[in-house]
Amino acid sequence: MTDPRKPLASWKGQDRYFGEVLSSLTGIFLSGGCSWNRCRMCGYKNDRDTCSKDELIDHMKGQILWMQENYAPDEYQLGKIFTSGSVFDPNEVPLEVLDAFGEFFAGKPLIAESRSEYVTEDALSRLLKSLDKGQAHPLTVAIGLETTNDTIREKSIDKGNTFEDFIKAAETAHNAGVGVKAYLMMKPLFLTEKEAMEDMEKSIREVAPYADMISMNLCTIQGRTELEHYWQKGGFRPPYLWSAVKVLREADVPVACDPVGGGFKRGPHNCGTCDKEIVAAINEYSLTADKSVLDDVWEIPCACKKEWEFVLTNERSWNMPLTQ
Amino acid sequence: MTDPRKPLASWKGQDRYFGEVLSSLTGIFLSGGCSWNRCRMCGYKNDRDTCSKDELIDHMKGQILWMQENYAPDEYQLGKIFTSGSVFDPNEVPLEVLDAFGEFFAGKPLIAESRSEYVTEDALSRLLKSLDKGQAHPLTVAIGLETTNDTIREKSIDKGNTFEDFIKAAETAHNAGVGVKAYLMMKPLFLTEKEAMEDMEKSIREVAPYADMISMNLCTIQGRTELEHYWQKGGFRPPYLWSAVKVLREADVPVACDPVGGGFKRGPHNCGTCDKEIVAAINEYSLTADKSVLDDVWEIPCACKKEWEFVLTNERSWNMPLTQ
Amino acid sequence: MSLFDARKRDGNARIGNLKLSDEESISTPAVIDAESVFPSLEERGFTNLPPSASKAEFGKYFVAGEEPTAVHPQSESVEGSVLLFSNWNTVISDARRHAEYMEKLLAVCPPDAARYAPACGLPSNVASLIYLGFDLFDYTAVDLAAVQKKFCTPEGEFDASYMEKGICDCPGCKAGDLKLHNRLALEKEIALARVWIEQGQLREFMEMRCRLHAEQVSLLRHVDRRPGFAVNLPVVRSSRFLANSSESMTRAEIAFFEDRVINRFVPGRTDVCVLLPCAARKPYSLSRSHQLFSRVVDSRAHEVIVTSPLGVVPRELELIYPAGHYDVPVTGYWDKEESAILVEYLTAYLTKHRYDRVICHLEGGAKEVAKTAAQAAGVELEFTCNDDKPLSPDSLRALNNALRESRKRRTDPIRGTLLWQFGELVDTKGWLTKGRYPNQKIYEKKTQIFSIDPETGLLRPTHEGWKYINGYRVWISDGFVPQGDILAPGIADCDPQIREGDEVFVGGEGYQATGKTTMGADEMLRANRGIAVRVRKTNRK
Amino acid sequence: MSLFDARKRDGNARIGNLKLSDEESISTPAVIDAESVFPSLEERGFTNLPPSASKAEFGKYFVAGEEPTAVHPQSESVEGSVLLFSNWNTVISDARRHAEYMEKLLAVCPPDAARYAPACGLPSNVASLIYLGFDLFDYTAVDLAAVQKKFCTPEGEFDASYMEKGICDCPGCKAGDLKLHNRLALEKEIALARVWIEQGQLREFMEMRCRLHAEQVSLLRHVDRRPGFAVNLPVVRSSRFLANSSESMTRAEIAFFEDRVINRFVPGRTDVCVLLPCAARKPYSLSRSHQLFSRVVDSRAHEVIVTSPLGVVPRELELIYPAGHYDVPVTGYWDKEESAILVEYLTAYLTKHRYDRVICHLEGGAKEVAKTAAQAAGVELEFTCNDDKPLSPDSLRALNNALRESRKRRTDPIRGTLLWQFGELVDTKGWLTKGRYPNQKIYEKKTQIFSIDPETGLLRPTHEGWKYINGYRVWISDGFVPQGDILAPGIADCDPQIREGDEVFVGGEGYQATGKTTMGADEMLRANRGIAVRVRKTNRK
Repeated sequence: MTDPRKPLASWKGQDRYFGEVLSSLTGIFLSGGCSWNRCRMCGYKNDRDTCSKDELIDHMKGQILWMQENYAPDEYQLGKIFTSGSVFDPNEVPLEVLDAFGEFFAGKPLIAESRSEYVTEDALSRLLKSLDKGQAHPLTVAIGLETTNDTIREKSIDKGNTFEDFIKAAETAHNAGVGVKAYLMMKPLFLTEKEAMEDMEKSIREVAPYADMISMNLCTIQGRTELEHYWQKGGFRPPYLWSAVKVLREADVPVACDPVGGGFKRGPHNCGTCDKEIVAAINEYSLTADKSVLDDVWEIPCACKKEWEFVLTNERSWNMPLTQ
Repeated sequence: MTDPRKPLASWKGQDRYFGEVLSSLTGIFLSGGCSWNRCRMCGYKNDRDTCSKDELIDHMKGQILWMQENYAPDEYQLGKIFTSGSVFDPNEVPLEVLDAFGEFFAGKPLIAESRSEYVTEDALSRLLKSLDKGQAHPLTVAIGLETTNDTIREKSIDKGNTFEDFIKAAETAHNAGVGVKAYLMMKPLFLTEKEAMEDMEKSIREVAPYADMISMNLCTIQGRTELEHYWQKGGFRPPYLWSAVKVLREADVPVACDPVGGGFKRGPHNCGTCDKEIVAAINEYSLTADKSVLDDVWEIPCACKKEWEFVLTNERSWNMPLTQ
Repeated sequence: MSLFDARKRDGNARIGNLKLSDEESISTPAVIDAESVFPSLEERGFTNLPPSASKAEFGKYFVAGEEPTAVHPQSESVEGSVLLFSNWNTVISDARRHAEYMEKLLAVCPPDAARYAPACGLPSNVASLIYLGFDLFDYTAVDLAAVQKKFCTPEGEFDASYMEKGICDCPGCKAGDLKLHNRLALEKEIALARVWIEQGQLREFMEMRCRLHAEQVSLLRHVDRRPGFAVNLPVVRSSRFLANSSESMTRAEIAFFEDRVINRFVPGRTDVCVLLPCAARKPYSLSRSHQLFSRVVDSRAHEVIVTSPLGVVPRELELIYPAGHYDVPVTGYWDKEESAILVEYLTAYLTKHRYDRVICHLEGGAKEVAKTAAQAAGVELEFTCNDDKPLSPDSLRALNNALRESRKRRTDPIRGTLLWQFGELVDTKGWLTKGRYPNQKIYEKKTQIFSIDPETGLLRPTHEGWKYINGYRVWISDGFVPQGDILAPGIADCDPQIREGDEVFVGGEGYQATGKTTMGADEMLRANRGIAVRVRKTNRK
Repeated sequence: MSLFDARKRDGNARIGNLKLSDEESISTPAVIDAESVFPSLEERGFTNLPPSASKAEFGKYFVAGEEPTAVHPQSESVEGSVLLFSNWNTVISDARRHAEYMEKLLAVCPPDAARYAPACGLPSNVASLIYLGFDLFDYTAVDLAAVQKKFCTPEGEFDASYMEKGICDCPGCKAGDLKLHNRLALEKEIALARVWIEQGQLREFMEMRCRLHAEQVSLLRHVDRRPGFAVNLPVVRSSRFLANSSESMTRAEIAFFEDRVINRFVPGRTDVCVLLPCAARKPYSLSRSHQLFSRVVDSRAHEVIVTSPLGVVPRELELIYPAGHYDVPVTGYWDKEESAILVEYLTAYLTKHRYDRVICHLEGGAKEVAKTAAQAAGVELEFTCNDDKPLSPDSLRALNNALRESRKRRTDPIRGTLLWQFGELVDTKGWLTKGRYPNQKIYEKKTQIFSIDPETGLLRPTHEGWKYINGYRVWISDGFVPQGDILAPGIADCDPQIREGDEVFVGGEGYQATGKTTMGADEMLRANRGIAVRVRKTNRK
């Protein structure tokens, strides 16, 4: 049993934020749990603190306290909070806790994740109240749009909301002086490599006008998910790193990407030989937005590139995945 | 148990005798048994009447009586007697019996089979005494020379005598006014098809000066013989009928041949398709010495002729037999 | 719209004809370029639904499409002439699931539809896919292998460098063209599998081909345990039955034969039975040993042969496939699994058919099997072969002695075969058998009523012979007048127990015919194309 | 005079080099034109003596000749570099005789002589002949087949019309030249068999190839029953062991492995043993299930895996061939013959190694095997898997509870492997194992004494490590100073238990080396050619 007064995970790192590279502190907090909780690839379904509201407030404040005790304010310039759900869902994260988050990160820019339906004027202003000490871009809301294609989002992810919902939430945020970061997902279930890649290209183009930052997630297989079930039966292959590189290189806007699990069979991977080098390049590009590092790895003469090209050309809805 | 007072077999037929076609009566008589009794392909090893001499005389005379009772003298012009050994071996065929044979066939020409060592002046004159009533060629002794090659005869047949023995016996016979019929054997054990065929060609050439008639036996597999043992283990194949036809066609003298078991797997055979026709032609040629019947079957367009040619070209002492 | 019909079957495998247009036909099994043959496939984007998807997902997201019609393990009714087994390439490595899905789908797919396995076919697995019932393949898997620098052979996928090892001399290898080699290797393997279908021995080929791939061995074993795969087996064959592996024991043909020996066949006498060993030569009675046995038994007992892998073969049925056709490696050792299966058959036989006396003239493994089975069946055996040499003078003498008091009564293969083949107990008294065994004709007085098919052992009834048989009827639709053979669409109804290869009587308005089926009852009723009965003799009224 | 030496062995099969002259060599297995290669063959007319000839006939008429030297089943001593197995074409259809003759002759033939089977080689049988130990073939049988209008393939001989069926696209088929096709088919099959020798998997190939020919299946079974054929097997291999047929159970490799598990190996503790199921992943301990088991057992018992087809694998030996290499089709069913063989191994193991307690954490077939074996060995089992799910929380809890009072004691694979590999019981206290499993090195204080060969599971002793081992010595002839690898003619003596693949210590005058053998003791002592030991490290004194 995990300690409910300790965050699920936390780490320090670097992030690109409105064009600047900042040192960051990321916290993954155990909350009341995502209200939707149906996404096919989501592995956080069981990460929910099923207790009374008072206890939840107590637990979550405990987690914030733990963060305060373990990280000094001068160690980082940017805060990032995730609850595996929506920071702005008051059932998941009681308002008292939202206030505590604001107080913890007060004066620093903060990125907070939420489903679009919880991005309301009230919720944003509540957090800004404690957080905003006049710093630039005090708050950015990170929304898992996944794709701009509603049909794909429904079938492949079962996300339960629309691109229109996202656009509305972005408007709300921008109106409140809050930034918008869009999370897109490369290759959810039921898509060929090419369908997935083209969907991502289109999504980046379509979301760019509404988002201050775009982050591309490469689908990975988390334990005890529907995705894992299909994957175990051979029905899914995570995206090739080649696809990720291609999308990033050809995107008209800078897109961040952290290839979690990159090079492992459960994560985005190529053949095993060239993976490490490509993952490093993607990470570097995410921070620097310097495409030359992508151009370099694009030319790696790895044999698996031919396999990837074959898959792009030949994979169909009815014969996929062609590789594992 | 066979009745010792009845010949083992008897039949009427036609035979070529000194250039003339005669109706014949053949008798196979149970005798005291071949004194040699070692030939590898001989199936008569167990056909021996193991009793006292007096009983033997009684039994054999009984067989002659049986013949007299079953065949009228005007039914045949030529007699042929075989004992699966030597008619002139007094231990096998007591002199009293020899006399009875002479009396039975008196006035008709007779062919009697014997190993060469028993072809003595005494024996021949004893038989002639009762047999010779002034008829032409009253007696011909049939000797199983098998081959003129002593080495082959020793290894492949284990016959226990030599070509020189045969020549001496033939001289003895001719000196006594007795004809000589040489039995040759095509393809005894341990010979390739080609070795066997060439041995036969040479034997015919070499024996011709000493023999009035030549008969070619095609090796067949008789029960409970050494030959059968080897055959059952794949070590022997009876000669092809093609080989027989070739030898007969190319011989400079007429050679008789009765392809016993022809077309069966234990006898001389080709592929099963062309066998019947060839056996008939050989039989006809044996009687008529008319080579045109052989020329006709030689041209049968049977696919197995190519197989036979292949065997002639490729069969060796160390890879034989190539076919079954 | 394309049309498919099967021209030759071997279990679930077929040689078929896929008519794409008036001009173009493909003889299957074959490789197709699916998207050029079926352009509508290009409109199937975003339709992926993995075979493991649940009923609910299937209901929501499955798209069957027009041609080819996609099928999914959740499919409950399927129509169309060409069936796309979507994403089957993700199923084939899991033998258990593969067998389970396939059994289910074979039952719901129209029999006159070609089954297409996309991106599956490799030289190393295509024989097993054909055996399972697939007709169409594509180059995707071999082309992918070429891209991955894999050299494909029937034995497996190897490093591309194996092209230099002299194991292939195809035009691809000559040109150093891996992709061409891989494609040709696939085509050749399909052609080879086709040859084995023609021979009626695809099973034998499969029992060989599977050996280097655990999942194929596993597949074979799973298939043998699922009755759905046996539905389309012919009643008999004329080919040899090669029992060269332990899996030969579990062939459905054996269970089918024995089921009828136990449940349809009834011995003509129950006073005394003698259990005899088998012979390499088939039918047994042409062997030297059985001629000896029969001479000694001299019609004084019912002769029953105990043999591996068949179990029990009453003398009357020795000609019927696979009794008259099997060939088995002889080592003198009957293994424990083998013995256990045979014990089951013999126990069932002795339990069902109670003899007053059962004489065991067996040795070795067969004797052990008989002992165990007799005990299980509660039968006491009398032993006449005590030196383990059934042909020894001692053994034959003992057998003769044991039958001293037994009365003679000729075994009647016709009666036995009528039981086995038609489940019909007929009084054959006065019938005459003419001709040299096994090429025989059966007469009642001067009327020929049956002939024996020496290749399969079945009886071929004449019109007169059919009077003795109740079932095995095929009924032509009213108003349909067959010209020559009977086509499936013209059939109104038929006896459901009819299998491919059965002798049947065809009846209809003003029409009667005798013939032999080329498909089973299920296919006759469901298929809209193809010859169902090859007519031998017609009787127009 | 030609010279032959084997370059790579797979049991009795070899890839060899036949040096005909300074200019010409043939890599075997190969087809030769015997009479052009060995002109003296033309002088062997009238020398036929069938293989079934008696000792007396053999004494009188056998002609060995010069080169190739003829051999006969009656031969008792044989010399020469090329051996002519005269008239072997008449033997190969009789599996029993074939195995009997071959076993006898392999023992008397010089190991460094090529074995020529005249007029035998067909695409359908040549793999089995190579498996049996033949190196040289000729075109006689395929040419004869061509004359007989037979189309030769690895699957058998078919009617010439099969050339039109698209199953081959060789230059012979393209040209309609049956003879050329048949010759090429033979050459390709030999090349393919060679590939499987290179892979160390000719057995696997043979288990496949035999399936369409009863006499080859029979041969395989007879060979497995004759110990002479196992003499030349390597001690271990690095290849996978594919257990895809019932005959895999009787491979000599399994009996060899188990013999050492039972008779050389000694468990490090005898208080408590837990019998565990196997895992598909090898070595087992890398599998998820075994990581769970080991976590629960927590060094409180000796872990012993019960598995098919191996029988018993103590945890310490899980890396050793074939324990770390086998792959088996899983259906969940253990057949009766299989089970009986496994029961024998487990019974012997439990009888030889008496534990105070034996916990059975098995299900299904393995559990049944354990029950039967325990009863036979007089051992009482404790059952901890009562839901037939060894990984269920209940079962794991029961297992944990059963070990509650047991003391922890680490299993020592080094000690176990030293026993299995060298029959040497060594006190390993204080030894250190470094590196990530299975790529490990073993140190005594700071001195490396062994490394593990992760491909075979064997220990590779350093010079220092050899101090712990008494046997497995190879002695160089006096005055012979090896340059690089050790050649057979330079060997004066060696430990007779040495097999191909064994780690050995080479000693001689002023010479010491560690290395791995490429031939067994018998061949080392008898061969006059070829590398016997690949030297790893030399220590010149």
